[in-house]
Amino acid sequence: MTRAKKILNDPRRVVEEMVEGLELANDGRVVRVPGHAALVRRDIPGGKVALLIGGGSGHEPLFHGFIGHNLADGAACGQVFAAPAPDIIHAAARAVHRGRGILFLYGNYAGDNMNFDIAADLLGDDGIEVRTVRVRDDVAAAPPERVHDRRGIAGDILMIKIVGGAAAVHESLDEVERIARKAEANVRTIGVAVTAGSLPETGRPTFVLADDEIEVGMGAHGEAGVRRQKITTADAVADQMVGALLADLPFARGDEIALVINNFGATTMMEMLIVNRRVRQILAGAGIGVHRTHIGTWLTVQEMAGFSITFMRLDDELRRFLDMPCDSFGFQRM
Amino acid sequence: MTRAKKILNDPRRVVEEMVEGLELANDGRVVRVPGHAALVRRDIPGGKVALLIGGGSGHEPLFHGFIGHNLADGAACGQVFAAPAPDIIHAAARAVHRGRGILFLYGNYAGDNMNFDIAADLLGDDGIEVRTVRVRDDVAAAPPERVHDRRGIAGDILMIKIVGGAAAVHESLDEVERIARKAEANVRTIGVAVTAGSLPETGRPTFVLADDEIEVGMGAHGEAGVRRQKITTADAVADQMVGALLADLPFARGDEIALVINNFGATTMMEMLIVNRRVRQILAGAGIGVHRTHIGTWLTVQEMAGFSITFMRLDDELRRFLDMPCDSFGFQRM
Amino acid sequence: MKGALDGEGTRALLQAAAAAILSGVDRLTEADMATGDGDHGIGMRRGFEAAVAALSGLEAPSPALALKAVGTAVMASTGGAAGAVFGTWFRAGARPLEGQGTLDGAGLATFLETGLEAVCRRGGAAEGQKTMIDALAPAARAARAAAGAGLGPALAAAAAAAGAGAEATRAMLATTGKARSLGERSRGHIDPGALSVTLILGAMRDHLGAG
Amino acid sequence: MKGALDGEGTRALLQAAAAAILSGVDRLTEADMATGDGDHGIGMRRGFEAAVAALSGLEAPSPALALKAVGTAVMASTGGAAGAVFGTWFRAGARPLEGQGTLDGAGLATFLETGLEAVCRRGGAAEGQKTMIDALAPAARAARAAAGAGLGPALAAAAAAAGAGAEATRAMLATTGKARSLGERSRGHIDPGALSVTLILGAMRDHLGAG
Ligand SMILES: Nc1ncnc2c1ncn2[C@@H]1O[C@H](COP(=O)(O)OP(=O)(O)O)[C@@H](O)[C@H]1O
Ligand SMILES: Nc1ncnc2c1ncn2[C@@H]1O[C@H](COP(=O)(O)OP(=O)(O)O)[C@@H](O)[C@H]1O
Ligand SMILES: [Mg+2]
Ligand SMILES: [Mg+2]
Ligand SMILES: [Mg+2]
Ligand SMILES: [Mg+2]
Repeated sequence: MTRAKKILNDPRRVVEEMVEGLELANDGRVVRVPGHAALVRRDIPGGKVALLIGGGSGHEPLFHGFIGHNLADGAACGQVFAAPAPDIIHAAARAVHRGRGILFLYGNYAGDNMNFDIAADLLGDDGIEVRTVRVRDDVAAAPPERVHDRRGIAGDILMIKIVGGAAAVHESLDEVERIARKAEANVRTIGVAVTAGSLPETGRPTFVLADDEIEVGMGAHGEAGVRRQKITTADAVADQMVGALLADLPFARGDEIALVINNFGATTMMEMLIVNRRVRQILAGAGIGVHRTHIGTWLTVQEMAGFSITFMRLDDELRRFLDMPCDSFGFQRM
Repeated sequence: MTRAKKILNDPRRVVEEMVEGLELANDGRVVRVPGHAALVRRDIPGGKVALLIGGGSGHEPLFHGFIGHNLADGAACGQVFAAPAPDIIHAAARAVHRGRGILFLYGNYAGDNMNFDIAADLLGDDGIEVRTVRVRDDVAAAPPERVHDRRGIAGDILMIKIVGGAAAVHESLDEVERIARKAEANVRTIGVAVTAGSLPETGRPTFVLADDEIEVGMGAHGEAGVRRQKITTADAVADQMVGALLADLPFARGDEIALVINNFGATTMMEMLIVNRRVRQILAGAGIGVHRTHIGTWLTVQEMAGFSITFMRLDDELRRFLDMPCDSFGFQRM
Repeated sequence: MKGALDGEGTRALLQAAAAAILSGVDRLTEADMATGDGDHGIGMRRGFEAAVAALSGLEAPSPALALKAVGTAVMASTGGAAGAVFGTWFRAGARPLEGQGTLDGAGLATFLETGLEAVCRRGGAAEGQKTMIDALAPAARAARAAAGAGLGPALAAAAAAAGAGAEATRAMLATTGKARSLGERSRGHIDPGALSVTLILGAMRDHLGAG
Repeated sequence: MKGALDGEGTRALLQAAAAAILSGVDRLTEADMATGDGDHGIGMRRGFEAAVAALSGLEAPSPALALKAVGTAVMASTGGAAGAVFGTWFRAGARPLEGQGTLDGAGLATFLETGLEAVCRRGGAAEGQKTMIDALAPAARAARAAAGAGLGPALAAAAAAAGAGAEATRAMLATTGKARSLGERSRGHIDPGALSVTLILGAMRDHLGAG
């Protein structure tokens, strides 16, 4: 088996070197927690409710590129596709805490859940209050009645944006948690994979698809989706994906949404724009308005080709936080 | 030969459908020039010096994703890897003109030069003043004494940012042109390709590299670079690329630069961050400061894996325009 | 076969277990590629390399201290589900043995039972969900049943039960972790975490048999 | 062979040229893949499909109008270097023929010479730089030399000279356009634009010979 072709140094040190490179890429706005694969804002205001995010590495710029003004205060970085260990989370949490408690916001995976929960226990021992909101936006992972079995994927992008805004404005952890839960209840994503990504350390693809196959519902680590099928047109793929999203919440005529089309890695922007054309035709037909569109590369699965479509139903409160300016390495808004 | 695996509709209509999808993705801030593959800002202020950019499609989000506040006023979109025809440029130029003349800013390619020049002639007949600045940042394309033979690559990103700012602030075409020429004289880029991209219409890769080969100096359409060599470590590749950049201007101890690491398509952010780590070690050793770092996906070559490194030497004036907030589909700053 | 081990013996036993994980990395990778995200092998390598380092840094450890050192190292260095699960097993399992100078059959059974219970509490999973619990739970039961015969027989029984339990995960449908969403496609493949349990207990048994 | 063509005849001649480009797309793609960015074939297809449409929309065209229609369509629909270059050739080349009812040998020579001059002015390139100029320039000279013998002989001479000129680009080093940066590696491959000139003039010759 041939290794994936990548420009790396030591494949076993990718996360360490990536974190170094990412700290430097922040031009001083973000610093590393000494001794840990964790990054935090340099200028967290006193008395702020802290927002801590994190998860496995390999999805760059998520999560650790989303630290900054009106976004997250810090992030704990795991190894590639592996939740961060409790002591990384614990150290990051202590570094971002400003006396008003911490919201943990991350994707719903067994590994993340357990490691963040262990860290929360440790912080409880330290007398620091922690609340946890898990993003469970992947409609392909489980039916709606088993939402606790759903994975967190590109919904993270809008969640960090909104909760980052809420945590910048509200001084109560209760309020920030309430807003996070509302946003989470209104966000839905579905992905499609075209070709596989690989783990830098093994160089091996995370799954194998035939040349004429795609997988609809693919997760963010190469986990299987709802079905493997023949590749078809952009319009047909968009129809299928949007159909699954609309039916799930369900979204209804008169709703206004935020739309994200997220590149899992190697898909061209041209393909995503062509998909967007169709998505908008369907939404217009369904009487659903789009408040904001984001199309780009945020939650990656290494060099996997594929993309996901995210809808979040908005109300005035969510719209307010979505529209706030923000700044970070991986996500900006004027 | 197998076709590249992409999610498309009609491969011959990719640009048309992409432009439709891109207009929609701008959520009303950008509109299409009726009948043309050209997009312009909806809210161009009266009396503003107009900035028109453009070039072949297939590099999304460049160029046509860089239209917005403090960036370009409009863009003419060619077919994939082909300069836009004169009448597209002409129509876009007429749509952005606000009585103070137009700066054409684009990459230095025979096709772009000729088509934009023909359009400039047509605009001259219309009594509209046009100035032209061609980006020639690719140090791999020709030696410094043949700068007119150099291609424009990721230097475009910083150029549009700076000239967009200048055109928002200055009311004289002379001034905007002067600033553009200064920025252009101070920007240098070098790219490396790891795997090829393909043309959507033919489905064929634009070049062929062996599994263990990379091409240093690769251009933005698969044009050959300075040399084809065995793949090596991220540090060694960074050393080679940064060495070529530093020697070219040359950059000197005490300089301050803007740094861009641009993903040509399918390279992982993790690889670019690891490269950034090394770039910063070298710059620190050379006594060169970094004012701002941008690492992301802006000038793509379809699904080509590879990246480029851009340095722009700054002075107070360039720094001012670089730091201005901006908003567009493909590039934002708070 | 030995009936009990002192602290030094427990350290050696754990070094053998770590060695088995380190030489089983590729098998674990294969298993996780089939049902998960392919990183179980490299994750366990990180954890058990750290465990080896931690073990060799201990001075005159008790069995509980050696077991806890492994758990702490695995918890801190593995990451992912495995780090939490295997770290919890060893750390929680070591706790009731504190103050005991030797690890005997009953001690092993307690270590497995207490660790199992903590793992189930931490991750909310139970037997039958195609996780390492499906190897650990039968191992704990078998160890308790054979506890009176001493550490050697208890380990032999536990290792055999773990192997059978891991084998049985092939037929199961994953309902937790990254394999969950595979649904029917997860059938036919062994759970990588269950395989790790088997490697660990099998290596301990072999070490004791050889020692 | 005919000594001259009226407007209808010129239209048919140009339709034959367009057909040659449309059936040569793959060869042009191959050529541009070897030295450029691989899009010359699909670009010329866009341009000459538009030219066919424009030609069929003309009512009772003069030769100049038919040539200009091709140039305008190619200029508007091809894009890239080829759109500017081939559009300029046909548009500029048509201008001195305005008002003439027929296209004869001298007219062909004028069309080629004037077009060539405009292309050189527009793109700043000259013979020897491995572009379509290396086919067009010898074609123009050959057409002028054979002009007195009528359109047929002039076209035959031009097509032969274009073919030889295109062949000669193999040995050249590209110093302009996307092939430029290939340096030494551009040697050995025919310039795609020069190949297009050959296809166009060759098809015109064959059309006249057959007609
Ligand atoms: N809730 C859980 N309880 C017990 N074991 C679990 C649980 N979730 C996952 N596991 C175990 O973890 C293993 C996967 O570990 P690993 O691949 O290292 O982590 P990740 O799933 O985060 O990639 C599974 O094979 C399973 O045995
Ligand atoms: N300055 C120039 N003068 C004349 N012909 C040129 C010039 N630059 C390029 N060409 C011609 O254009 C051809 C390339 O056309 P095409 O591939 O369609 O455009 P692009 O180079 O923009 O991809 C070259 O083979 C060459 O013959
Ligand atoms: Mg994992
Ligand atoms: Mg081209
Ligand atoms: Mg795994
Ligand atoms: Mg070309």
